[in-house]
Amino acid sequence: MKKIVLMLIAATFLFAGPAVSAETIKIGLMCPLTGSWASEGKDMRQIVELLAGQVNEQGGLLGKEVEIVVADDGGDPRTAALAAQRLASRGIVGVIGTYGSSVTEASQNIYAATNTLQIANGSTSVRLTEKGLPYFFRTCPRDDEQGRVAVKSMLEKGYKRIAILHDSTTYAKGLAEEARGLLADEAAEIVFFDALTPGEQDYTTILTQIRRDNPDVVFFTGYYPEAGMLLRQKMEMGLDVPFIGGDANNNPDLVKIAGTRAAEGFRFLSPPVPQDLPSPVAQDFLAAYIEKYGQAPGSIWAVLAGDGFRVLAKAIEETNSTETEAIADYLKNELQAFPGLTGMIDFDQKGDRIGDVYRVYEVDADGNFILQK
Amino acid sequence: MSLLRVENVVKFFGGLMAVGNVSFDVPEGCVYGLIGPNGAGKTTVFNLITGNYKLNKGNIVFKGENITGMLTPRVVALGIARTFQNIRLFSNMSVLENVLAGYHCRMKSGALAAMLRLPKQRAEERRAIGKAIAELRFVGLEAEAENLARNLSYGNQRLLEIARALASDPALIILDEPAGGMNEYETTALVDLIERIRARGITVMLIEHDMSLVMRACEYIVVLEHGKKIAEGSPEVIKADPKVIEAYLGSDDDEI
Amino acid sequence: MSVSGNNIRIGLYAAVAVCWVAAPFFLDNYQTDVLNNIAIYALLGLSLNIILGYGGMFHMGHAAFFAIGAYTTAIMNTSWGIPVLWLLPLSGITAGVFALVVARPIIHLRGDYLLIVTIGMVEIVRIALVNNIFGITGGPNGIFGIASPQVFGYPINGIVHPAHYFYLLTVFIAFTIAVFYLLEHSRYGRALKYLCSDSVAAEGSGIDTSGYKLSAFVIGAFWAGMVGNLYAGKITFISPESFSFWESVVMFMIVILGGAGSIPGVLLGAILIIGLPEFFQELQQYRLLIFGIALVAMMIFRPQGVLPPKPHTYPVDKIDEKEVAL
Amino acid sequence: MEQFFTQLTNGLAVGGIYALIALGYTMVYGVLKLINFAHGDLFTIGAYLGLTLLASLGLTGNVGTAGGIFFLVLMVMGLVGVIGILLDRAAYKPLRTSPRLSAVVSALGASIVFSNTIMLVYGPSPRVYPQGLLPTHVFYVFGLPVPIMRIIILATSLVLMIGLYLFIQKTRTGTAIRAAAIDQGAARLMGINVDRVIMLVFFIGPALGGAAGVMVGLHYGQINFTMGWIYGLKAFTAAILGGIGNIPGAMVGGLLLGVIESMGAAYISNAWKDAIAFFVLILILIIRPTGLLGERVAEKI
Repeated sequence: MKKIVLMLIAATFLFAGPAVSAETIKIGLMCPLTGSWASEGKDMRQIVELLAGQVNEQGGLLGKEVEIVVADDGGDPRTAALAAQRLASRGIVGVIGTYGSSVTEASQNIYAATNTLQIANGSTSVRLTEKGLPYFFRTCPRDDEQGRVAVKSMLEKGYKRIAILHDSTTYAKGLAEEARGLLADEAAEIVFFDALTPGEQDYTTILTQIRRDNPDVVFFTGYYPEAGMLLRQKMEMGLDVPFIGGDANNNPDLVKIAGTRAAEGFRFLSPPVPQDLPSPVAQDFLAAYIEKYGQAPGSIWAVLAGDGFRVLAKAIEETNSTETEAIADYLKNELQAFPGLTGMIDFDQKGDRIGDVYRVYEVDADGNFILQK
Repeated sequence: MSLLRVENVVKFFGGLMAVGNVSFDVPEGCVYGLIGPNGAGKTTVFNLITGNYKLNKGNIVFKGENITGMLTPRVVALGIARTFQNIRLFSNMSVLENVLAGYHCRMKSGALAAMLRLPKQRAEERRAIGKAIAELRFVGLEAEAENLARNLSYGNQRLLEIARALASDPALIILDEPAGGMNEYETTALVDLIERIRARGITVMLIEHDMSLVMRACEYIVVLEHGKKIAEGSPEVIKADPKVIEAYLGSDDDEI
Repeated sequence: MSVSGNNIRIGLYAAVAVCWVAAPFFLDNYQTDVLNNIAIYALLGLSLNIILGYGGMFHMGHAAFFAIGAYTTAIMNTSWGIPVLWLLPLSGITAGVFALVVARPIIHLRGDYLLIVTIGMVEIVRIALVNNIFGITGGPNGIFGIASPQVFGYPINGIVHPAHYFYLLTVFIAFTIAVFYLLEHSRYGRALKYLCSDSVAAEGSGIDTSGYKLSAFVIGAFWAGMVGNLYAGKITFISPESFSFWESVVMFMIVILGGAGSIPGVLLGAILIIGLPEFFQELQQYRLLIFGIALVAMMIFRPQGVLPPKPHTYPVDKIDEKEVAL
Repeated sequence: MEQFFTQLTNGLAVGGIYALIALGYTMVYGVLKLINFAHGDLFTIGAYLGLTLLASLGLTGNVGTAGGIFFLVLMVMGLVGVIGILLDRAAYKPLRTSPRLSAVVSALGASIVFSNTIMLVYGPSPRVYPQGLLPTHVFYVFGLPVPIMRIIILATSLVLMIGLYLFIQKTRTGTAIRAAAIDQGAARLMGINVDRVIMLVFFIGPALGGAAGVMVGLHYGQINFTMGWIYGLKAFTAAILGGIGNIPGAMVGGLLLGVIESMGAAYISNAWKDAIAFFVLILILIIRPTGLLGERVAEKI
């Protein structure tokens, strides 16, 4: 037993020390490798490592090799806070990530306190950039913009009776409330507003209620696994109401879960996927990714992490510096119309991405996501 | 005046009547025996007195106070202590700690006093340990104080239960088959112990199958059969009572 | 255990304590923050140990009390600007009162039934927080912008200087260990152990078992509420996700793995359960797998917990012959 | 009214699955008094194994849909049963004489191992069963739509429950299991091979969980590596609600939990659904401390 105690003490001191090496440029990647969002984290890591590999093949950054330091945030705030402390003490230039607004929020304070640059990829909650943190950026758009696009798109279709369904997560409830707020001033009625419990299999209870309230459209702000189940069970129940989803539905697995027949006609909002961008950057990336991993990336959020890496690399090159201050300044003031994997990238003074990023997608009869013009 | 009065007590288990309309008085300062064949309801009567079971009808009066339906800890605090037919010790705790359990209800310090280690609490702890050692000495287990209860011999475990019961300074101690599992030598010592308990002014009630012990130790005996009282009186009277003899002959595993 | 064995044990504890106190000087912020997490969970484990370890009650909902303490602090601090450390007792009291109300009707449930009811309790609390009960919990967003605590006007910022927070937590741990040690070796602690060992015999010895069970719940909850206060002050941002059922499971594992009813055991349990997954960070997606295997292996290796409680010895020889009286 | 009956059938459908998982839970508990927190993950393993077998063996093509599914379920039950026995050997058997809660922690460790192994083997993304295997016919009972799959799931749960009940009550082996459940020491003295009984129980319980996994996969289509935790907790709740260790109790508890959930969601709030279910559970346990069908054992003093 004493041995165990001693081993533990030794182990405590053996955590890999903050070895700051001059040989490489370290970039942190904080992503969920375990827990419910492990699939997002896996894609994020694959994309960022692919891009880092490409940079290194071309001689690295500032003549040094790029090294990606990965920390698992487990998809929960407490683990994320530790992951952030871990990365912040590893001599990194900046950190990419992460997925999930509340997870990002738990890490924000730590990066701010340690003057670490953070480029989040899947954290769309409005308030993250409203705190005035100087070194926080995100490549994803914000929920208020998404809410605007969603409401506009529903009104354009002439829907009057609207059901809003979320899943009680920070992101989904935030988006649902954005949409509800925007709809309050419009000639439409919210006939249903409630939350499902994510992670379950059977949503017939909630669909039965939706049928009773007879909406023209259901706006589901949650994630794709639940959306897939909802679409499938909706069809099985013979409930014929169109669904529109938030940006967390942009994942090909949605169609697999729902089945093509049930998914057909489902519309969702999302930043454009690389497949839909004619730019050579996007096409080259797609080709390289498919060559290395055998399939297109599953999640747009992981691609946005790739964009986070690319703007960071660009900024390091352009400023010839690894100083947080200089890089942040460059990203806010000088970076213009950077050709990203998801379209042009510009940042405003808050660190938010500028421009109409959101597009409307619709699932066609073959299960493909078709960009709506 | 009687210390304990049991009046017309009835107890059902499901549809089965375990105790039917039993009454008796236990005078102060005596050794009082409760006997009867297996399944006669003796232990049930004990459990009713100590509040382990709720009775269906009747009254139990102790020191002039009606204790019917009172919760066990309050009954103990009023001065009735007991031992168990199947020994129930805190087996992973020391012998001393087992005895301290009995003195628990005579102590006052709560959680806060302990956390703050108030002088009063410390003094009380010392007093409690002193009391526990004294009780162990009384039953002859002082040398075992630091042992774990489960490491004691069967007979010593019975003695430890008695010490634990005595530590609560009872007016009435209820012993449920105290000689169970004891050898002849230990049984003789037990009779002596019971006498010394009574000499302390504590009334003793006991259930026992060992008739020689009952006849030696008890001054007054109540006999139960099928939950009903069939006889009571001094050992001589009981020995001569034909109903008692029949009850015991009727069942084949007990002797008188 | 012999006297020399005792001395070795005390020496070992002292050595570990010295290492613990000195550790931040040799560690970076991340490593210190791992220790802070261990400290928080050690405190939670110690508070759960009162209920689960001494009292033997199957309680798998301790995160509910932790959450109530943290939210009390967060709400009072962000709404009225009351300094975090002033809210320490209030956070404990809120959690304690909640425990008193909730535990009273369920306290008589046995074993597994109590287990599922406490699981239900922590889930109900989490769902209430998510649904922004009374409009004060911030829903799924939680509450952010909680101030760092101040000691004599000196701010203790758990994010910028994990080492500062480390010493705040260490002081609280030392206090907790001392107080709980005294509690364990008192009439009160014994009563809990009696009812854990054999509740019928405890009742028969005059111990009001349901009263003690209830008060154990209240004390454990009070302490967990205070830890919630320290947690909120450390992380400055709380959301319902931090208080899920899984957090209760983690606390439960700390107590049982370390050794139910043993203060050193619980402390070691916190080091193992919270420290090991961090130690396996390099293994990335394999880390929880390895952790799970380690957990099973440790239970098989030491079924009673890694450091089960030692029987307490009483100062029998220090009792004067005069005091030995019937 | 139509709404009410539709929600009732919704609840019964979910409850049927809870009941099936709860049967395995309660079976293991009955004999070993062990809360097998890894049971939910055995259910997940069943779902994933079912998918693998379905894809690799082309069962439904060779022997027709109904026969194929029947064989699939049998094979998965066998495999998960064996995994159950191995789990017992590795994680529980060494803890037989230890405090009960030690085994609970070991079970939690096993649960972590299982779910993370599934994640590493099958990847973290949800997986999907092939569609169109199952009949989608919908019956109309008094004008209310009742999909045939719901009837099949309920019927399967019921048949397995009755079968298990008869097996336990009427066969020699069942008697041995009951004896071991009451007193292992005494059962051993009566010449019952308790180790064999435990092995059998650890085969049947997980096998039932595995069967539930395949049924969930077939019916709902989507499976993921974390689903066992939620289902396991629900099944544990159901088993307690009915009185843990009691086979009809698991069935009643499962169905009732499903109905409580759907009624609570429908008539009070979806967002509060689980809280309502737990609240009702707590109320029931306050009134009946050993669950609905659990026996109150008066302690002999």
